[in-house]
Amino acid sequence: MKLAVFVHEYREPEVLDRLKAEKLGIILVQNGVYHATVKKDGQPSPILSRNAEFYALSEDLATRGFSDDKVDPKVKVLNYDGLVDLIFNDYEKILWL
Amino acid sequence: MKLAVFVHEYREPEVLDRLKAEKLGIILVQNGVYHATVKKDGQPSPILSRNAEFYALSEDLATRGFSDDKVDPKVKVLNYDGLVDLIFNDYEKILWL
Amino acid sequence: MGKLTIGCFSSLVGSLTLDFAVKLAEAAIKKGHEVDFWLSGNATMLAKKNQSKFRDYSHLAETIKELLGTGRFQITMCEACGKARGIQEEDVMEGFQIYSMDWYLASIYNADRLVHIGGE
Amino acid sequence: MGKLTIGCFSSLVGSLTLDFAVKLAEAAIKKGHEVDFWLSGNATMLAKKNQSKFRDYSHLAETIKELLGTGRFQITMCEACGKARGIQEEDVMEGFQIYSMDWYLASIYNADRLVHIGGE
Amino acid sequence: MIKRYAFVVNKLPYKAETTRLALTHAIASQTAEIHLEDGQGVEPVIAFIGEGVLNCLKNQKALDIYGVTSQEMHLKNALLLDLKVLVCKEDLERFGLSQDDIVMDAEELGAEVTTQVVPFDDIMKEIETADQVLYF
Amino acid sequence: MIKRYAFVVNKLPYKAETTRLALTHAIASQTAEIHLEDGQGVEPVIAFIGEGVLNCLKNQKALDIYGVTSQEMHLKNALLLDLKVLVCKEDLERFGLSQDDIVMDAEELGAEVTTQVVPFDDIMKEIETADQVLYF
Repeated sequence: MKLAVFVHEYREPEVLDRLKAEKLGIILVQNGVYHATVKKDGQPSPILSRNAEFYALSEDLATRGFSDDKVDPKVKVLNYDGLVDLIFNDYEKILWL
Repeated sequence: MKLAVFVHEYREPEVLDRLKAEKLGIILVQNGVYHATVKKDGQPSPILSRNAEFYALSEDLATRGFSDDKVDPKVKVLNYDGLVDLIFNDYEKILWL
Repeated sequence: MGKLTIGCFSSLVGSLTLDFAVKLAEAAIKKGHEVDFWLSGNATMLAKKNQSKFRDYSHLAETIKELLGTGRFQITMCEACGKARGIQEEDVMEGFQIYSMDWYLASIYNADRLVHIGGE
Repeated sequence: MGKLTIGCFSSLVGSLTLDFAVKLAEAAIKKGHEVDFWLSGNATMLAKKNQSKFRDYSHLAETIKELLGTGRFQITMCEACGKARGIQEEDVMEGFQIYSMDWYLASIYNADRLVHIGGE
Repeated sequence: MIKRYAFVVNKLPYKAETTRLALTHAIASQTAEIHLEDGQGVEPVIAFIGEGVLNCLKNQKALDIYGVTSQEMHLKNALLLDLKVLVCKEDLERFGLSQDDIVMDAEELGAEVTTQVVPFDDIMKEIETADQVLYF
Repeated sequence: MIKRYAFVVNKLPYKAETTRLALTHAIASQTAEIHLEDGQGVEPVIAFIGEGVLNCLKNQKALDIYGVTSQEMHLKNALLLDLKVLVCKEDLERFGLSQDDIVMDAEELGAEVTTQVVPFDDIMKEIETADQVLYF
């Protein structure tokens, strides 16, 4: 299963420990984009150490004051347009966690 | 300052570590009542080890399926009626965390 | 007897937060206190008239009506928050007041206790 | 080209979740896809007509109108969720459909992709 | 063709109405056919995981107190309609709960199916094989 | 008599509108007098703590993208109206942020006061001494 999950909060959903997928995408939107941009106590968000593809929504980054160069290099930045393609082409199932 | 805080979620508000009060009351309402009733991995909620007075709203306990005897002995059970008295008589400031 | 001001902000109708706030108001009124109730953000939905009563959804209109009948209860909707949601003057239940945010700040001025539910 | 169904549940108007869902729909429509949009819980507020446009509140009515104009966009409000909030038939913006929850389940049946926003 | 939808409930009850809507939508699968073509249908499976298992506790007094149908009542309704209801075993154990604490049947209403307490792996399989997944 | 209200913002912006309403309500203190008696007035202090400090970042494009006023704009408005704005020093540091990253002034609008970065203890003192506390 190619599974993409939306993370919309600046808190790691516990269920991520348990979801199994052949390909897992983590899409950071809304307050989820802080995972890609903010270090807490000097540490990047633990979510970024997971075995997954990471994406962050550029519109939600910009809304909160982050330019793309503030984004962790593990994370691919895409806009709504790119998000539609990602959903249709790269993943089969999508969960909003 | 006599400070009462409402905890309405089954998650400990970080700010509790920092609030200083001569008298601190923690009022468990809504999903906050799980702190008073549920053990996770065999452990009572860490919130109950704080130095504070604890209260839980009986109506919210009953709504979720808990009778009063399921409540941790540290926690005083009160109803809406008792809550009004508590607010007016025992505390000066009230925060909904 | 004292005055309690309750502010409900960005609350979910459909959550039990508005229910909590209304039940708290009810208990305070029964004890002889006076209650001011401020609706901001999504809590303004409480002001919408013609809410159907179904068992799967909470329904507070009748309780509010009773509380208004005591003469010791005022309920006010934030004008901008309501209008932004399409809750215009003609959409509002009888007995609700409509004011700007400063009404809430003024109500707090002489409130003995404030329960401010600033979001969830 | 495919069909995307978006379900928005118990979403906050006033949060940017409905805005997210509408922008996603807009981007999909621009690419030639077809979009079904289901409003349940508090998201039904999006259906309320006469929402005033203020800069301090998000305003989606005009975008929805444009999307409806493409003929590849359907938007449906959960009947019970709306009525419980006082959003009766006469309160609903033009172009919105009103159905029971089974409409959503049927829409999903042949959707190529589902973005179900089940709460926050 | 019958398509299978997995309704996965991970959130706590009552604070928001989202877990209630999970059950009412799952139950609405019974009438989805009116919008579908002949031979098409929908079969739901409801799975409670994480804190979501606390939706299944017995003796919920939501109707008496707040005037809203309890999750317990919705759950019994689902069983009455022969819906498949799964509860995660590991999560029940994590909260120190047993089958005695949760709604396992709706015999008093005449329901024939019962709640099934299963390992998370079984629920993961449902998520993988379902035609659509609705996560609450 | 002027009463002091502490508006304490602990939540992240945009997800819900609660932190926006904190600022618009604080600003509304300017007109509270119309509902009060002669000599009565309200003086707000706005304090950002915890994740709430992320409301204060510069370059927020909320208006361009989502058509809603940014928290940055509300903050500048507050400074323009001489409101006291405090940001918790420890929390800024915790997120690796400095004064360069946040809205410290609204000089371009003609504001004379600036944001003050202060230790949490100072904010706690405001909470203790304020006549009313509004926690968002």
